[in-house]
Amino acid sequence: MSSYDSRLLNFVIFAPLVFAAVLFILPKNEKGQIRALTFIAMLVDAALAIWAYVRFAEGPAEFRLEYWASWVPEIGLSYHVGIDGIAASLVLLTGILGPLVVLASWTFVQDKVKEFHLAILILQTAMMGALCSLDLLLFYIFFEAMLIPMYLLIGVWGSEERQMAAMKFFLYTLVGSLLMLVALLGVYFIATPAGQHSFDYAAVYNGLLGGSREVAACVKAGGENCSLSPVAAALMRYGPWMFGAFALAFAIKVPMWPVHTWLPDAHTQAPVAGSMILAAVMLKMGTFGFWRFAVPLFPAAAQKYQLALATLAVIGIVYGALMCLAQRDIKRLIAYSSVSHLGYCMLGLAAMTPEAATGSAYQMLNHGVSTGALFLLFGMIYERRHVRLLSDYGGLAKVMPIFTAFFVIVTFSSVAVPGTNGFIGEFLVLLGTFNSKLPLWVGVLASLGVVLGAAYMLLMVQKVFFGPVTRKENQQLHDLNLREIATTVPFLILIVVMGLRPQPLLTVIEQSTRRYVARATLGPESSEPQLQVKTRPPPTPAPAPAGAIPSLKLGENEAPKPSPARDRLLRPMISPNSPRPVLMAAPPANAQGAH
Amino acid sequence: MVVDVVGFLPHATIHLPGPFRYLWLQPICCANSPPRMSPEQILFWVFAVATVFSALGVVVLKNPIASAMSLVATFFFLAGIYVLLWAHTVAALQVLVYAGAIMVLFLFVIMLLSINDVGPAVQLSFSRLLGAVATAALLAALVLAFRKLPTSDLAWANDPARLASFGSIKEVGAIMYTQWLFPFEAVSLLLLVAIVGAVVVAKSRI
Amino acid sequence: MLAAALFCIGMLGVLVRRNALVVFMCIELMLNAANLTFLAFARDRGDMTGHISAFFIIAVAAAEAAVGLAIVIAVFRSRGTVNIEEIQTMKH
Amino acid sequence: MTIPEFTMADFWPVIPAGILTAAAIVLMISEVFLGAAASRTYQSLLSVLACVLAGAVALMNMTDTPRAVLQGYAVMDPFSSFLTLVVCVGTGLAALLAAGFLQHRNAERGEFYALMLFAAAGMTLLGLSNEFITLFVNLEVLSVATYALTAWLRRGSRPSEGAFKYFILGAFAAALMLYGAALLYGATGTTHLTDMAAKLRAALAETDASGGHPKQMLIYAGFLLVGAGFAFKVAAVPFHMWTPDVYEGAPTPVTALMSAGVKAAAFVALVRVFMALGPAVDPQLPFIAFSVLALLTMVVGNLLALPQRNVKRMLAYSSIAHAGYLLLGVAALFAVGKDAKVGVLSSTPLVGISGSMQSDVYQGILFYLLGYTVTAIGAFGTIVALERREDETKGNAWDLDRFAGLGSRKPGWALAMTVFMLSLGGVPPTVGFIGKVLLFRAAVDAGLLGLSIVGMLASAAGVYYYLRVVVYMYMRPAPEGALVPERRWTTELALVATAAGTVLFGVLPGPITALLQRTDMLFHR
Repeated sequence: MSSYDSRLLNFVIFAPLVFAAVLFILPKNEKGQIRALTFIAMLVDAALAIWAYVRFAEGPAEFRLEYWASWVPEIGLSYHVGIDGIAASLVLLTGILGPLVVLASWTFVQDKVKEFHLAILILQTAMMGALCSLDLLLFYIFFEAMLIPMYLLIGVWGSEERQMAAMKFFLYTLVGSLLMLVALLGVYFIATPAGQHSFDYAAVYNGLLGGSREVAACVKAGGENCSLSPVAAALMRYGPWMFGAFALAFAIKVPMWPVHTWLPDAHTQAPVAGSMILAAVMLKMGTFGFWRFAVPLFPAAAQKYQLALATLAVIGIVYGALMCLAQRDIKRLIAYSSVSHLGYCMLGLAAMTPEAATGSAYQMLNHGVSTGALFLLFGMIYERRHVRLLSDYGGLAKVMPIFTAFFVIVTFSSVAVPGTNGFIGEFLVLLGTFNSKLPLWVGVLASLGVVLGAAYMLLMVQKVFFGPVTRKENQQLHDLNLREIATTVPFLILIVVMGLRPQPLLTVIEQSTRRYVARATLGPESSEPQLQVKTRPPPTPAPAPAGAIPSLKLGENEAPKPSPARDRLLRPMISPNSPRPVLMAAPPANAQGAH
Repeated sequence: MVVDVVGFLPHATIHLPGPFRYLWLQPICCANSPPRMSPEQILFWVFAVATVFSALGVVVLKNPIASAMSLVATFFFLAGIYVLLWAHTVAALQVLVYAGAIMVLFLFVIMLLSINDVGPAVQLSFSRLLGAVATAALLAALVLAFRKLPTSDLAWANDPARLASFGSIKEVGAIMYTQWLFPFEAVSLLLLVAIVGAVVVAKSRI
Repeated sequence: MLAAALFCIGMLGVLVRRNALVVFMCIELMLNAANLTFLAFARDRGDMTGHISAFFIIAVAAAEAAVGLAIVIAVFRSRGTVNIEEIQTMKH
Repeated sequence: MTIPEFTMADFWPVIPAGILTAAAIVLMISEVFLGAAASRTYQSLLSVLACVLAGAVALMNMTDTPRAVLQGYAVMDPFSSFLTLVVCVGTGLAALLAAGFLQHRNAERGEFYALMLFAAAGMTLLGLSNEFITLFVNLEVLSVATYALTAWLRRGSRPSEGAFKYFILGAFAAALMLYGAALLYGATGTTHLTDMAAKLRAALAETDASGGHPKQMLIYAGFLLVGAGFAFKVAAVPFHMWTPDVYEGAPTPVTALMSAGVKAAAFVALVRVFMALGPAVDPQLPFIAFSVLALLTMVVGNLLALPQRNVKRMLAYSSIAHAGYLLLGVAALFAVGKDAKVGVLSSTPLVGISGSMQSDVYQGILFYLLGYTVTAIGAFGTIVALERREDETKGNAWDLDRFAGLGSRKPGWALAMTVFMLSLGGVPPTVGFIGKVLLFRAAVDAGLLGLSIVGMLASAAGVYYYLRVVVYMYMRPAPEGALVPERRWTTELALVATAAGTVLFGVLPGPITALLQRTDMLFHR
């Protein structure tokens, strides 16, 4: 791996922040310049994200493009980033979405332009950081840091009820994540030996793995009195609670039924850009959190609650769909459709079979693309009319043909018509669910959700676009302009390409899927995904990208000591026969699964 | 426990300052005769009862001036008890500083402000009742705690040299200026701060 | 035990009296109770520490009295009363 | 008579206090030569300089070996040296804030800064006192100075009211503590903390003829009273009633100093006293006491802050809540590895208590104190920047409406205030977050799971009222006729410094944690 590669993710994460710093200096009134600069920043970030994705696809190890730097060695917090298949895909999605978000709000936001774009750029950094973090606390920091700009996006640039919605969003997420913080600290103490406590993902995972096995074996034996190692005993006792805390935090973010109630408000009140980011990327943090943290760290507990998770997911699917049928507000409808769609993602995760997990991951991307596009498109007419009710529209097909065409294509993707990306994701999830050990009714109900989904989306399309033009105001609407078309087309391309040629993406995802399933089930392969902690100090303390890498600067009065924390980490973690700090965790994944 | 320490000990003595320094009272209690009150015991009880009553007077008297006078009385009686406790230096200080300086300050302020208190002296509310109850509970606990204490035999007092120097100005001074240097300096800082603070706060305008 | 009684009388006074000056006097009572305790135990053990402590406490009481009375004067100047009930104007 | 011998090593720990006192005296003397109209900005700067010097000495002291100095009346350990550093930071910033505040009211005098520095000196000395009487005297030094500072603006009715309440309750608390100390002295015959610990154990074990433990009750009563005195000083629920009134009544820079410095010093003294004496008694008792206090303080502090519209009062309640988090840390010090069920007030270590637990707690407490100091002074600084003298009598000087539309009127201030609010709420990337992680990490390590969860939930409630300020600043239009606040460079400098510190220590806590990691923190014998 070249030294460029090892720093690539830093650029991906912090490029928006650097641009934000530049933006900070720009005068307030140069709105054009501000928009252009933000757009360029997002383009650069998108390019970097694509580059990272391409570089990722070449490597064999599980976590690639890793970068490690000591941050607060006293508490075992390090700056450690790296991506696996799913993270790479989500980074790609986030990167591509960035410039589109800026374009989408080009004219929508006229007030406090500078602050708006600052918030978006900071948000981008936080999201990229959360996706790339390989350190639990680092992830938590980025996870929380996402809240502030999003809170401001909703609260300052949203619609009428924005303050309430913003507060609700913030508090819901915060409560969950604070509980997660307690659990995270618990994990940290359980998993890593005293004196060498570390928040590093790999260290924590490796520390817990043995305990998880013992617990699973103990549960299988049905024995109350199995002799357990201290780690296993702690896991036996607190594992379910900790899993619960992690699961709650992520379930709120997903959002799963019944903690979804913040989402419709947040989506309804948020500006277009806010809705797009929220739907496309931020909700994925929840599923991603399950994928990366909640399930692999506590497989025993996850298995215990597998059915409960799946049930909640299915309830979410059906409930979301039913709520959609009852909505009169279009944005609310799209928001509830998110609840439904993310139910599939959660179902896929809970099923713990390779197909379902792959489908779940794919569905995360799909949902990002299709719901993002839906919010974008709706934002366009909202900008023209500033009303959100279904009854305010009707017969738009006659007035805005291009818009209608786009909208319908996106709707197809959303209802999973074969040939679009949505189909592949949902199909895989359902297939995997039927193959899993979950009871049959779960799959059946989930299939029902597909039918309902088609029903509400098509009903909405019918009401909004077809039939006579019912409102006078709607007759004068002009169709999309060039900027709007340019914003939408990438989405359409993604929908079609992901629908017709999913294999490249699936290949990347599947590398992670297999490991996820092995970890979740502690199956025969579960010994394989032993992670190696990257502890090699950064090759040279080369100048970091401006303000980017929080490396530990030793104070002047610091005694010259050979960084004990680093040594501490090094000793136990690197196995003597590993010449390289990052071991490949598995041979290159060969495509397996449904395709 | 004050009562036991002073009153019921077989060879308790009063250790008086100045010319009476070596006036030793005879042991007053014998093992085979019923206990009698020794003079210092009587004195103690007189002072103790007077202290408690005058202290109660501070709390219940309505007129602030009466309260203040009652407080002065308390301080005097306390000084008497201090003497009985062989702490004549502190007793002298008590009279000088408390009764002489602090109380004059109090009276001065009361006169200066010519406070005439109207209305009831004590106005009970829920929180105050709670406070009173807490106080009573604390009193009960403290009484219980003191009751449990063993009576001291004052064995150290058999050493006349120690007894002679105990509580004397010389001894107090010697200890204070050698061992207690740091707190002493801290007190000097405190007094400086208090002077500055009092002047600053009491000025009519900045 | 006398000290305890004295202390509690003082505490009671602080908690129930309305006149600021009297409350202040009650605090002085509490300090004296501490003094008495120190001295009693000092005699008990033949240990001069209690005497020194009492000495310091008297000094502290004097300092406190100076500033405290200054504050009472300030309160009286701005309000015309030293009644605690009437000084409670800030809402909770 | 033995004349004590001191070496320079004895004096290092008190040098910061000496510097502060000397500067205070210089300020008072120089004031004599000034006319009424003379510019007095130099006084603020001189105070800051003194704080910087004292802080630098404290920083040097941190590397020294922990030891008892000055015949055992004081100790020199990184714990107290770090407190000195925190106090110096806090006092320096508060002095900067004071300049603008006092000029605006035409009340700037050298005595104000002198008293501030005296208070700071008292705080540093309190941190290193290792003997009850010394501790008491130093506590009074800082208290008396603070009483006087609180009453500084005697023209208004609020300051004198605040000062009066503060004085009465402060003196009451001191008397409680003192009486407790007297009882403990009665049980052990010494007032030195280090000696007392050993003798306490012996005294507790003493039996009388009937087999009871005669001194047990005396000792527990002493502990109770000392604890209650400290609880008043740190404003723990249910001893918190004075806090909001006093905080509201005091001049805002003084409030800042109180919420940061006084509280920090009291906490350090609390930890020192109870860490020295606690082990002598059953650790279960202090653990339960502090757990209950922490629980009540966290929950009640946050709940009472929720309905406040007065930002200054809200910050007062929030300071109570933060005291609760710190008490959680103190409770963690006494956590015992009992195999209890996971409950709110129990301690169940996850894997077994690690040896480094106590030093983790010390680090957590100290870092939290530093973080809170910087943040709280910044938050009060914003209030200083916004408030106007004319409103004080009307009682709405600190209403939330004052913050409405600040985001567009004064974007810089609004940004700074946002940073402070987020830091108080414990949201990354601010120093409040790191502090919270460190503190709760220690608590979780000690097995205080239930309390940690309650604390986290309480702090989530806290975020609600912190965010409300942000809501007003960014999402409400400025009221009609809102006056543009005056700008004063000293105030703004303090705001910039605190905001930068809040973010910087939040992103790069490394130097401070490294500093804290360095030593075994507390002087033990």
